Amino acid sequence: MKLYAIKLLTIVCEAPAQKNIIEILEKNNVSGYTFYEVRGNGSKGIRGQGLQNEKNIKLEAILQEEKLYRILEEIARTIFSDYAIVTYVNDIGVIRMEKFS
Amino acid sequence: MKLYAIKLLTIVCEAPAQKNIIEILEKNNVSGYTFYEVRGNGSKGIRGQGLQNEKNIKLEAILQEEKLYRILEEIARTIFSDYAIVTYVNDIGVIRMEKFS
Amino acid sequence: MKLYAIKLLTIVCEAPAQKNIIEILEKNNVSGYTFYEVRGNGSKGIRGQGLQNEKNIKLEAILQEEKLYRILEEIARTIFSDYAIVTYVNDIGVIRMEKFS
Amino acid sequence: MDIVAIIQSSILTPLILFFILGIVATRIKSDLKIPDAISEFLPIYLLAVIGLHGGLEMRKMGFDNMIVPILVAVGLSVAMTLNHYQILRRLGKFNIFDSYAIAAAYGSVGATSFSVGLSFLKTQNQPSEGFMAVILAVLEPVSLILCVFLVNMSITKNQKSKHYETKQILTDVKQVPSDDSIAVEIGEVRDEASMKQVLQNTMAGKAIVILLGSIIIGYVIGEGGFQSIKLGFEDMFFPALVIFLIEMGIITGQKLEDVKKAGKFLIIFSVAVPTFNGIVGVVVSTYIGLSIGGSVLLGLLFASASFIAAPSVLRTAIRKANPGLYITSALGITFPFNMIVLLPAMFIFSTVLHDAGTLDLSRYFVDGLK
Amino acid sequence: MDIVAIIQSSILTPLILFFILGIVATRIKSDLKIPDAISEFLPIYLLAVIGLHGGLEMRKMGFDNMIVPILVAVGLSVAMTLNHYQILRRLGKFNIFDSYAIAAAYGSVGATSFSVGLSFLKTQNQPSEGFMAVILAVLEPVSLILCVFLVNMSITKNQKSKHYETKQILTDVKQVPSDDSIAVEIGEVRDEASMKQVLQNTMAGKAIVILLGSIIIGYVIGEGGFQSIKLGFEDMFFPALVIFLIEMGIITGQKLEDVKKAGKFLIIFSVAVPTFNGIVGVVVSTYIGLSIGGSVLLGLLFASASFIAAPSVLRTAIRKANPGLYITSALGITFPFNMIVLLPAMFIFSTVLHDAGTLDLSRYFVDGLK
Amino acid sequence: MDIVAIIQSSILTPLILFFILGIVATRIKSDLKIPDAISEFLPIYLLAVIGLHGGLEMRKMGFDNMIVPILVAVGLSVAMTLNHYQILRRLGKFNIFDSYAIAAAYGSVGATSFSVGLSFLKTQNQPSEGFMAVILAVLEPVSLILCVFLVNMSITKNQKSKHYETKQILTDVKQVPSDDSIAVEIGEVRDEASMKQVLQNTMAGKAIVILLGSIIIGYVIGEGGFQSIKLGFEDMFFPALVIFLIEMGIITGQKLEDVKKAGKFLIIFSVAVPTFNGIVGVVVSTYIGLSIGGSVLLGLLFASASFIAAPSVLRTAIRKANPGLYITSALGITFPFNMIVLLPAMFIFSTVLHDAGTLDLSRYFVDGLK
Ligand SMILES: Nc1ncnc2c1ncn2[C@@H]1O[C@H](COP(=O)(O)O)[C@@H](O)[C@H]1O
Ligand SMILES: Nc1ncnc2c1ncn2[C@@H]1O[C@H](COP(=O)(O)O)[C@@H](O)[C@H]1O
Ligand SMILES: Nc1ncnc2c1ncn2[C@@H]1O[C@H](COP(=O)(O)O)[C@@H](O)[C@H]1O
Ligand code: NA
Ligand code: NA
Ligand code: NA
Repeated sequence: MKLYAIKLLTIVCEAPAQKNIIEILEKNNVSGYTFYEVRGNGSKGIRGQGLQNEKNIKLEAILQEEKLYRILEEIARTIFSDYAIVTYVNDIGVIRMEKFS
Repeated sequence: MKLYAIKLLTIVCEAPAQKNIIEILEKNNVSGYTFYEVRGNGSKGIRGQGLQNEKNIKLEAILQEEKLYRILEEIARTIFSDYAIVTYVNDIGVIRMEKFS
Repeated sequence: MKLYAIKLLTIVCEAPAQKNIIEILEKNNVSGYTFYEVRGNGSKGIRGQGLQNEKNIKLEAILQEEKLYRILEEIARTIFSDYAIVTYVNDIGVIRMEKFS
Repeated sequence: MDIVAIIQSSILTPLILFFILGIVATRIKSDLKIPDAISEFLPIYLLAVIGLHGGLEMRKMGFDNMIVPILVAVGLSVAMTLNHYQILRRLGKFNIFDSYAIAAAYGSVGATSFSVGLSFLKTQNQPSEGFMAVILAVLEPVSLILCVFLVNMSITKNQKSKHYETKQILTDVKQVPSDDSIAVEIGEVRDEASMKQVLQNTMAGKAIVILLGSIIIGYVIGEGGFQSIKLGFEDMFFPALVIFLIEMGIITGQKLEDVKKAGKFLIIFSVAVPTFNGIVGVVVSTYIGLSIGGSVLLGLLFASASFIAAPSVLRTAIRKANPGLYITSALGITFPFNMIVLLPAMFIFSTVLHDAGTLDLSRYFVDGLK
Repeated sequence: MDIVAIIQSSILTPLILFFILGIVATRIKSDLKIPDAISEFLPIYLLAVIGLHGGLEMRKMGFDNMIVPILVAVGLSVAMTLNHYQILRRLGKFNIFDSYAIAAAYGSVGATSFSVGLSFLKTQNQPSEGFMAVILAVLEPVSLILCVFLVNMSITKNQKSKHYETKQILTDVKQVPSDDSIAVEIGEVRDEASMKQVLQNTMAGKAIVILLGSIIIGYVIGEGGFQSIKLGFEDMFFPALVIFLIEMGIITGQKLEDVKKAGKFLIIFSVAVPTFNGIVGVVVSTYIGLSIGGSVLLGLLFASASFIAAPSVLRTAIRKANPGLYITSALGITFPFNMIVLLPAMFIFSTVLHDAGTLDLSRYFVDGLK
Repeated sequence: MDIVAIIQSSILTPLILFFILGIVATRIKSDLKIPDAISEFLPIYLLAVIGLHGGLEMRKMGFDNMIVPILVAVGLSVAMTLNHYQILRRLGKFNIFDSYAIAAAYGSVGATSFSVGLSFLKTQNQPSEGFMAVILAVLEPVSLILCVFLVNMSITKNQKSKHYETKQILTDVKQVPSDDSIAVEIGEVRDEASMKQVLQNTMAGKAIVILLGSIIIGYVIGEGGFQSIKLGFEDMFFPALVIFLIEMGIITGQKLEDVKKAGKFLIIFSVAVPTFNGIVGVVVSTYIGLSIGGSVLLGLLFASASFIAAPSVLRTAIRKANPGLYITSALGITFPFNMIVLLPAMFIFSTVLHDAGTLDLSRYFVDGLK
């Protein structure tokens, strides 16, 4: 059982930005993603208490390094200035590399 | 405060497979695990919108490298072919190594 | 697009300890954190089935290494003995380093 | 009896219309959604109401005359399930896993359909036998257990007798994911969840537990004890069902996209088999002496396919079957068809069978000529 | 008519008091909270009830006389929205994004306010026109779409004509986050979500879908079909509204902290503009022949600002606007002001306008002198 | 009065039977579950109903005669709490943390028990004093605050006077987790959450806020204002309680496994102490002039142990105590015992005390001889 090195991109952002981010992922042919509702605190204050719109979403996508930078760049350029958002990248190992190409 | 190197195994799978995976973890004497409901998209399509059965579960277990490969192998052999599932491994650091033996 | 190395601290603990941990994070001027409800199993048994108090919370904070050890030490000293809790640390890369200072 | 009025009163109801609203909402990409907590709670609530009323009725009526209907229902259910399998396997050319899974879903019964049936009968002022709730509880597991048993038998037989034939069974599986780098060796296919496991999961499934429990509680407390909770557990039934049908409509709307993928054969199956089963059910029920309403309900049970309880057992019990097939057809085709077409049709049919005189055909035609 | 009684009966109601309890709970840092699933479900439920009753009324009354009120309402709504923008941009010195977003939120209407208005009228035994539900549905999107259109126009114009001027628009934006290391080039600002997208999101928004859907269903089923769900979709309306207002109180309590940040101008705006719009609404409604109750409701619609439906569209449609401004002022100031002060005031005003004789002013003053 | 009928009408109720169904479901490993959002909402709803009715009653009756009962209740509650502590520490040999925590849980009161008590009295057609809701609100925090205060006192005293003795207190703790590699230095044990913190958490706890708030609102709106929400806030009380008891049954079922771990002493404590407290409560209540129903309710409050509100404060306020002990005994043993055995027993006892003539003992024995 061999593990192949690949990247995990994580994005925590306000719920209304989710659609845009998924669009960017799909435009770049990411093979899949996982997401769930979270709460948080950051430069834009406490988020996730009451109204639907003030919820946070956490999105995770396993992807090849090539796609990573393209996607990061696009997210930074089109989303960072207008929404509460944090992104980070992790080195992970997977079994089925071909699932994420 | 020293951090000890250990592995974090993450599994995202369809809800009905959760039971099988926990069985495998427990059979291999994993000391604990954490899980929560997520939504997602992958080779088996969008998951987590409506029916209970179509939800995704994300499971995380901190464990020693020895156990990791045994568990991965068993999950791959018994679960991969029948369920929507993704697994990946992370290098992490913990304080209390003895908690995860 | 350059990624800067930084740490991700993750804490899984019983819900009543959440307040104490956020206090510790804020005392150490962490720039933000993300949290969500999870279920789990560990040395203190299965958690998250029924009563509010028996839920688990997962907290994640991106922070500089300097702060990390101070915070870990304080959590270990004041929380470990009384609550169900697991903490671990991850190496991650971020774009906007200045967000987490 | 006025057929136009029946059809109108069965389709132009809050239930059906809100169901359609849910479908429309999904199709126009609305974000309308009933929160999960509510839509997970509602089936529990609906089953509790059904059970309590079943129990109350049985206390009044006794259960002397429920033995025959139950035995007949179980017998018919087994026969129909085996029939489904043959149709799917022989005519539909589905693999054994899909064949058994779809057969089981259509052999099992739907509590949501039953609820809509009760509501329909109430609008028509038609009573029904209280023990129908018991039949609902009994019929749910029968075909599930039968099919899981047969799948396991078939695998074991193949594994034992000829090793290469089992291989064929597997390659036979249409939907084996092709993206797995690890070959699944036939010898290692876990024996499709042990029968004990399946029995446990099925019998302790929440639907059966709450339904049987409520029947017993209804029986024990009687009308007197029921008074204090009547408002919540009787008068709120239809409003709650409306909410549930909005959500079912939304999910149906999502499934409609997959209907094409189900293939022409399954689409025909999803309409023809319920119709056949429903007619058989009404005829047999009438024959064994059930009331007009009871016959409609039993017909509806046979016609219905389970899209909540059964799939949640099947996904693990026959894990090599493609859930897309049985859920899509049961919820996306059969359920709306049953509610909108078959239910009023069976009611007319049942009325005719019980007493042809009540059906005012002349008036219908005279009206039609105007 | 007894003014003291009106004020009392409008403030000392379960609705207002539980709303205040929610505010108090937050202020004393209580952990009181209505679970998300419940508070997401309640607006859907409330809109379904409003819609059904609107539909039922329209079936009784016909919709002959609803055309004029709707056209007038739309016209007034557009005029008011443009007026809001001028006030905010000229007097308030807000940037164009915030100006249009706040203008849209106050131009749009609040279903929660409408619900409280219905409840108030019921307490006062005042009927209102059934088509008010239609006006609610029609008014919701009008000013949203208008403002988003104008924002896009303004950006495009600036981008085309003079390149450096658009730059000024951007630096004009007060709330551009300063912590971004990546410069946002003006040329790359995405054109604020395409109009098509916005139209789709607005018209298929859950509020409008459930409201219009329920109006149609109410119209189709009529009183007969409504009977079976009346308990849930009529009698439970006020209890459900109470629960929803607890949650709204809790959120309002959280927003109160941000009110200071909104600035003095916006605070005054949040009280003065609704008052003005409300008065205009009542006068015009009376003029075009609406009843006392109908005039109050339409006045309330004009006075209300949307804090659920509109913000969820605005956040992406005018993404450079600071949501803190329009949500805080709409929910934290305008909503409580409307409920507690403006609603009873408009009712008194509407009564006076319709028939001055009913207002027993003498009794009021005599009582006051005692 | 017919004892058999009382016992029957107290046990064979929907409430108790659905509670038992919940237990059974868990024991047979069913996946039956009330979604979290619903089971978090229900206690808020139940407390709102209790509060509103308390307020309505107080408006009718005035609160002249509530001072004595409240003072007596508080006094008794303090005495009982101290008594619990002595029993647990001396006889039970529990460490001080566990002793105080269990003492507090049993000194506090259970809103769920109170709800079941109200329902029981309604079945028996027995009224009770409206201010019992106030006593419920007052008694909840008393013993919590007392015990937390005493724990803190005890730690401070020990820390100051003799340094090595405090060490003993710590080693004295039975449940200190042994898997910690980092030694917990006694000097660093945080002073068990500052008293101010605890007072804040307790008094602003959602249970007290909603209960006191609803009492005030009920008092202010009166029967007139209550009419519009009566259906939701009165008639739906028992149905809602039934749903809540299903979930409580499910959790109780989970806790039953831990009962053995609680130890024989705690099991006996969980039955004997409520019985004693309940009897004392009924006697004293009768003595100070409460009605039959009021005496039963106050007895039940003393007998009950809090398993929702108190534990959520205790977990942080006395964090070295093992929550497994107080939750398991309060919910797993005392609650079912109180509902099934003690409540009807106290009712019979209260009836006898108030007027021995009403208890038709002869009939009971004559019936028994048949
Ligand atoms: N330092 C951090 N660590 C973890 N999550 C963060 C951090 N900063 C922000 N977040 C998350 O990202 C969301 C948006 O952050 P911000 O844009 O800083 O308001 C917050 O609501 C948090 O959920
Ligand atoms: N590339 C990916 N990155 C993150 N999560 C994924 C990815 N692919 C699949 N998943 C998750 O794993 C689940 C099952 O994947 P699949 O088996 O590909 O349908 C999906 O529903 C997602 O939640
Ligand atoms: N080995 C593990 N891997 C992942 N999560 C764990 C592990 N052990 C414990 N946890 C989580 O941490 C919580 C507290 O753990 P414990 O203090 O061991 O009871 C558990 O309820 C789990 O959610
Ligand atoms: Na069937
Ligand atoms: Na408005
Ligand atoms: Na007590």
